Amino acid sequence: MASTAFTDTRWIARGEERTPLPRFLLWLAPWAALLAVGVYAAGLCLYYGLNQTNMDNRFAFGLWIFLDLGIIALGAGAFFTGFLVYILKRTELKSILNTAVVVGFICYSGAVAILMIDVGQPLRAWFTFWHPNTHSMLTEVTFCISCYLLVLCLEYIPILLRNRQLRKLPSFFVFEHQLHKLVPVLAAVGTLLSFFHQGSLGGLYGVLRGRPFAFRSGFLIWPSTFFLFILSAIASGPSFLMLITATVEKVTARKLVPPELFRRLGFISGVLLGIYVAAKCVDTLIWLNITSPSVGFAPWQYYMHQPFGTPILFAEIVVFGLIPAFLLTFRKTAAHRVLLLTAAAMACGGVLLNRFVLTVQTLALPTLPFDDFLSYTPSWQEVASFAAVIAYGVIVYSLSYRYLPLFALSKGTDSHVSGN
Amino acid sequence: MSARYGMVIDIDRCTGCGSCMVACAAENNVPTLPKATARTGLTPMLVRRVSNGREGNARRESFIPILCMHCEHDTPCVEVCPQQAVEVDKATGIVMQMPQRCLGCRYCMTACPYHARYFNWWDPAWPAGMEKSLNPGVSVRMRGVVEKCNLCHARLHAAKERAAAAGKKEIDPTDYVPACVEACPTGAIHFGNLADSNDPVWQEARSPHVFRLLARIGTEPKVYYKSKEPWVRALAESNTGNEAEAQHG
Amino acid sequence: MKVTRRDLLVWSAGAAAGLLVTPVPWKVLDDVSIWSQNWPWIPQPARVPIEVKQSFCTLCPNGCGLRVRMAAGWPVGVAGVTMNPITRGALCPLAFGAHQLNWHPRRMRGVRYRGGISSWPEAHAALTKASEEGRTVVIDGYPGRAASSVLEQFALKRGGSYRVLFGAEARGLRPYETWSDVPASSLGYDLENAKTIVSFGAPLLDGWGVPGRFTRWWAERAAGAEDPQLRLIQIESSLSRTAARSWKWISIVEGSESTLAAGLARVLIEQKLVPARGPIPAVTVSDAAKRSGLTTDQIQELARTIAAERPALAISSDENPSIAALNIVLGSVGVSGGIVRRTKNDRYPVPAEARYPMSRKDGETWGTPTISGARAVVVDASVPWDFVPETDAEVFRFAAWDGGSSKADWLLPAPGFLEDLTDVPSPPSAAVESYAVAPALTKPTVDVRSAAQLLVSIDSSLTSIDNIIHGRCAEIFRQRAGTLYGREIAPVAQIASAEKLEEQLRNGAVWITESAKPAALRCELKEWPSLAVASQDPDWAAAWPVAMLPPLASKLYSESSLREAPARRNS
Amino acid sequence: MRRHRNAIVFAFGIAVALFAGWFVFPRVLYVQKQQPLDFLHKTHAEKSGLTDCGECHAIREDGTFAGMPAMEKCAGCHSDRIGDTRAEATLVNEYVKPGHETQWLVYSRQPANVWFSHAIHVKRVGLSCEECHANYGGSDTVKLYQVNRISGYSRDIWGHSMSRLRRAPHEGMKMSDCEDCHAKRGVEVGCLGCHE
Repeated sequence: MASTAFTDTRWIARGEERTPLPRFLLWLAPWAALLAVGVYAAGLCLYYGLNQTNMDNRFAFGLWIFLDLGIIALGAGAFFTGFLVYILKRTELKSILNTAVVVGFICYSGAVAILMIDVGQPLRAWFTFWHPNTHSMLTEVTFCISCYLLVLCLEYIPILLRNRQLRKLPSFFVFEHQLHKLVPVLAAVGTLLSFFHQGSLGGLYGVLRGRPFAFRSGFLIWPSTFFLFILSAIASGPSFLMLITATVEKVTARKLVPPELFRRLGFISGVLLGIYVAAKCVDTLIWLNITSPSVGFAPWQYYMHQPFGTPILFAEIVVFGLIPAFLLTFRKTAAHRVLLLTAAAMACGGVLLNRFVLTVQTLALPTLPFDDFLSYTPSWQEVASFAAVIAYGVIVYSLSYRYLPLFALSKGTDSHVSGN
Repeated sequence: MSARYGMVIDIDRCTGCGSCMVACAAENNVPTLPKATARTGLTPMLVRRVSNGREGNARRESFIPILCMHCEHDTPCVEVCPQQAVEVDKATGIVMQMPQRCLGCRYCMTACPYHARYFNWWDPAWPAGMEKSLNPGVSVRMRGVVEKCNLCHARLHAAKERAAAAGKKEIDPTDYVPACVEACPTGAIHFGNLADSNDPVWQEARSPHVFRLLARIGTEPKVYYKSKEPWVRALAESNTGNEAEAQHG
Repeated sequence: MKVTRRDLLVWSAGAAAGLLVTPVPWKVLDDVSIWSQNWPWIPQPARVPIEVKQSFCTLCPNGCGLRVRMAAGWPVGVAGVTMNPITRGALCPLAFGAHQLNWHPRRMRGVRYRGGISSWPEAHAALTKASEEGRTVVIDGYPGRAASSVLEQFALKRGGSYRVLFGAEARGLRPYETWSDVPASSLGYDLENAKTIVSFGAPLLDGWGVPGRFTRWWAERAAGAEDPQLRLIQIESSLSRTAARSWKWISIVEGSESTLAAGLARVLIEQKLVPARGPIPAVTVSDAAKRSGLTTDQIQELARTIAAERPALAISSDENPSIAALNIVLGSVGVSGGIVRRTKNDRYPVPAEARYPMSRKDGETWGTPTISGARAVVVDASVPWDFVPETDAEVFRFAAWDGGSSKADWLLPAPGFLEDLTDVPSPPSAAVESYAVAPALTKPTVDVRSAAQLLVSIDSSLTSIDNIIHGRCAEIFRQRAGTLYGREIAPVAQIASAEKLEEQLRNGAVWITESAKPAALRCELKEWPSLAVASQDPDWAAAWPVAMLPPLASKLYSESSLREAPARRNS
Repeated sequence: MRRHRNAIVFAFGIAVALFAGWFVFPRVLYVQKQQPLDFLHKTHAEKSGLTDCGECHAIREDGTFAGMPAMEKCAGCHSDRIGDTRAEATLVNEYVKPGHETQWLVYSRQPANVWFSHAIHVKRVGLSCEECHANYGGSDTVKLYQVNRISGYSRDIWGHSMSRLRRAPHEGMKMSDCEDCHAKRGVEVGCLGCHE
């Protein structure tokens, strides 16, 4: 009896080897502690209000919005992989699909949780659904993210139900089986929703007429950032999946996916990143030469405040854009695992940098001629809540990896994924 | 029927005394507690100090009262609010902020180039007993919502009600004057109906030396400024702030 | 039949599904949102009708007319009175939040004796005993009121003395008192008729004199104009708010005002820019230049500018004989647009028992006066909190707000804003005589007595404030001069009875005399006065005798960089 | 039985939820409160001829609505006991003689953030009181006052019907009710037209 108390082998998929439970718990402990601190910090923010943060009237958006934009961009791998597998029938990517869903679920649920702390009146957040302002990008974001999170839940449930113990329940088994038939539909719905909210998140800033640094002209009601965000998200998504998988392989010291899958992901990421960089260059040129001067803002003034000088633009486009795009696309560099992963990390970094610039620099720059350039440092509550999302992600992923057949396909033990 | 309320503020007359700020806060039940900073306070009316950037005797300074500009066209905050807590009132042109609808996402604050929107970072509070001094016409906002100048809407309510009681359809224009306008000791703030060509403010908005802040963004603010001093106009129209060393206000 | 875990799960699923078609989730969602809009811990204003009443602000000696919005007997809003010819509807920024002062956390809530809790009967007994045992000195910060009269009567009856502490505007008039024998309290600045005003650091646009008077005048005549009808020249070391908005700002070395004034006088006389009057200062232009940091050319240019448009009136920020002497050189004393005598009486035009000003003893400074040989010192609430006399006597300090540590033995809670009846004599800087009565509009939030009330209760032979006001109203009626600005404007001569006049005055009307006769002031100055001056209080709110700023004012000043809230008065 | 066991248990769950949601929940959500006095509108209309609502619920000169009449108004007739009911004794002994105001529980009390002008609706537009308040002025019973535990609102704001589907035309004073009437009459007011 005592020996079974400290083991969980009957929950672990047959034929899988996992580290002993105590060691696993030891691995979880620091993350759980971090999560607890974060939950406490979030509780402070909910109980006492947002005075617990260092945001202010000028810096009304802070670390959290950056985090939301960042992890939602990185979580784009989930819908994009589904899109590639089910719509474009790139079946070679199937083995990464489950990981993609879990990562997507983590990113989106984390983002929604942070959003709920970030708003001043979470109890009234549902008003957006009841009294929506259809012109607002944020309405679009809220609707799409909520719906897509629901889709991700539905996609996650079948994976969850494939747990060894849960499978024993016949009704769950049937449920899972039925749900599985839905997965391609879900993937299609998810793709549609994701295209919209990734775009709307970009539009969020692109429509800000009053912030010439962020404001972009565009196509119909959508500013150019709408399309750039979609592009950059789907470009970095596969890279992020690659990074996650590589990290898991490193930590578990196992080969989980065939190496050619990495090159495949890298190639997709690289090509899309290349397209993104090209589009971003065109957009930047139009913005600097037409959009911004037309409202009386000379381009150079955006870059006169340190540390937001032109190097940051250079870094965004060249260092974290063009270079990883080349490294990921070319067969020679992509064949080199370290180079490939470095490039993937740079691609993800580039997207994060882009989101950072759009959220933070936009607010830091003056708009009125007698404004100051402002800086802001997040409070510990903000940082802790931020860290809690990461801890939450690690915990959910670790649990999923341990108890669910995330990479089962590579071993050929699963027959449900393609829905037959 | 449809009015377009707006202001012309004579910057040359502003001595930066802050009467408008205090009167505005008192009228609108801005809490006295807790103490905030220049970046977290509630100042629907905020007088900012600007200079021509020179030193010594050549230095000139002016004061620019900043409040909600009540943008008429493409109003940045109205477009972005996800749940219709902001709207441009059809009958008055006032950009209305509804704290009870607001969920506190602060998107409108990032959208407003004038920084005229303020977030209630704290629960509103007063020292014991001071709640008796609250203006009965204005409800107190809760923590976690955005607020801004609603052009002393309680005064418009009272004027409407007085008009209705007297059997009149339209309010008496002299009956509706926002607190800041009333408080200004130099009479620098002129308030009126910009849609009425008989209104002195209509005339004034078309007089020389009048300008609007960030006019080129195209939001058609209904708050106009006036200054005979060329450096003030140059500063306001520069958009860059490089010609003048700006002072944060 | 055994209930299994599975049954429970299925049942719960059914219940959850069923609950969705009941009001429970939706109504709770709605109600919780409504709750968040009406949090019970957030105070909301009372649902009561608003009444508008008139009174006067008595927080400083400028006595601005107030239109007070009242709800349920409490003031809920303050605005100016447009009918008031002195303020013309303007107020200082502090007035707009003054109605919240009565609940200020630092409101004096009870009688305190040497740090311990005491009571009114004990204070009454102690003052009675002390005033019987020896001399009683009474210090007043707002002379000319009916209450001042009570304070003086008491002091004189007990063989003590009555002393007055003046504000900066009145102190600036003291040199003329010395040279003309007309009391400073009868003098005023005829700003309205001046064409050039040379301010030596006086915060003319920032809380100097009656707030509405000069700022309105300046806004109409000067603001923003290239060649204004009123030229405001600000001579000040830093770019104050007045300097920022002045026609010309002359930046000088701090403390060189009196030397510069003498230098300017020298240029005016030597270059014959003005007819020769008064003595020639010993200071040369180069002395003045060296001291002030200006060039001799600049000083000469400045002198020419000042002399170009006259009357030109020099105003000091405090008592400064050299600047007063400059006015004599400029011919700006006893003329329209200069320093004028607002009343021909050296006493209050209506029966005023108080003889003031009290003379300052030689060597005594305003910051730390010494009072020796007294048994008790009564300090009225109108005296600024930081005015602390150096004395062995038992000090009875009245105040509505606690300004921090105090050396007074007794701290006695005085009525706060609009909490007691008082009258409003002419403001210290006014060019014309005025009189008004400020009715109490609200009941005190704590158990308070004013100094005059306590003294009347000790000595019942003193005339009460109410009776003095009654007498003063009757006297104004008897003289049949001046105009009453109430609901309508009426010359006193047209008012039917003294009762009618008094009734109007007690409901917020203000009485104003005809403009002053300037010729009634003649100053004789043999030699240029000393250049030494009393140290100046750089605090812009120094004229504010109240220990506390209104909560909204101090809060808003700290939330904007508009102006620093004075640290020691920060609540 | 065994075959349908799941379905039965599921249906049982639904039934319990429905019962709890529709019958128990309203009783838990609302607290009943007693009015301080048993005031009967009908009696007053009949005996004293007070038929115009505005006699007691007046609109003041500045247009504000006085709401409940002050005790002074009651004392006009009830300076001494008129009848011998308990309520009459309470009125005279506890309110009229000591000069205390009655703390009526107002069925149609809107929260602090609502600005409603009786002057505009009654004087300018000419709506009758019954339009919103039903014929409460003719009632001969004291209506039960119920307060929502969560929101603190009177139940009459939501209306008596929990579903809000089959409620009387005058029932309900939620924002949507105001909006419906405004829409019906083509009245367009912004948010701050009715909020403060």
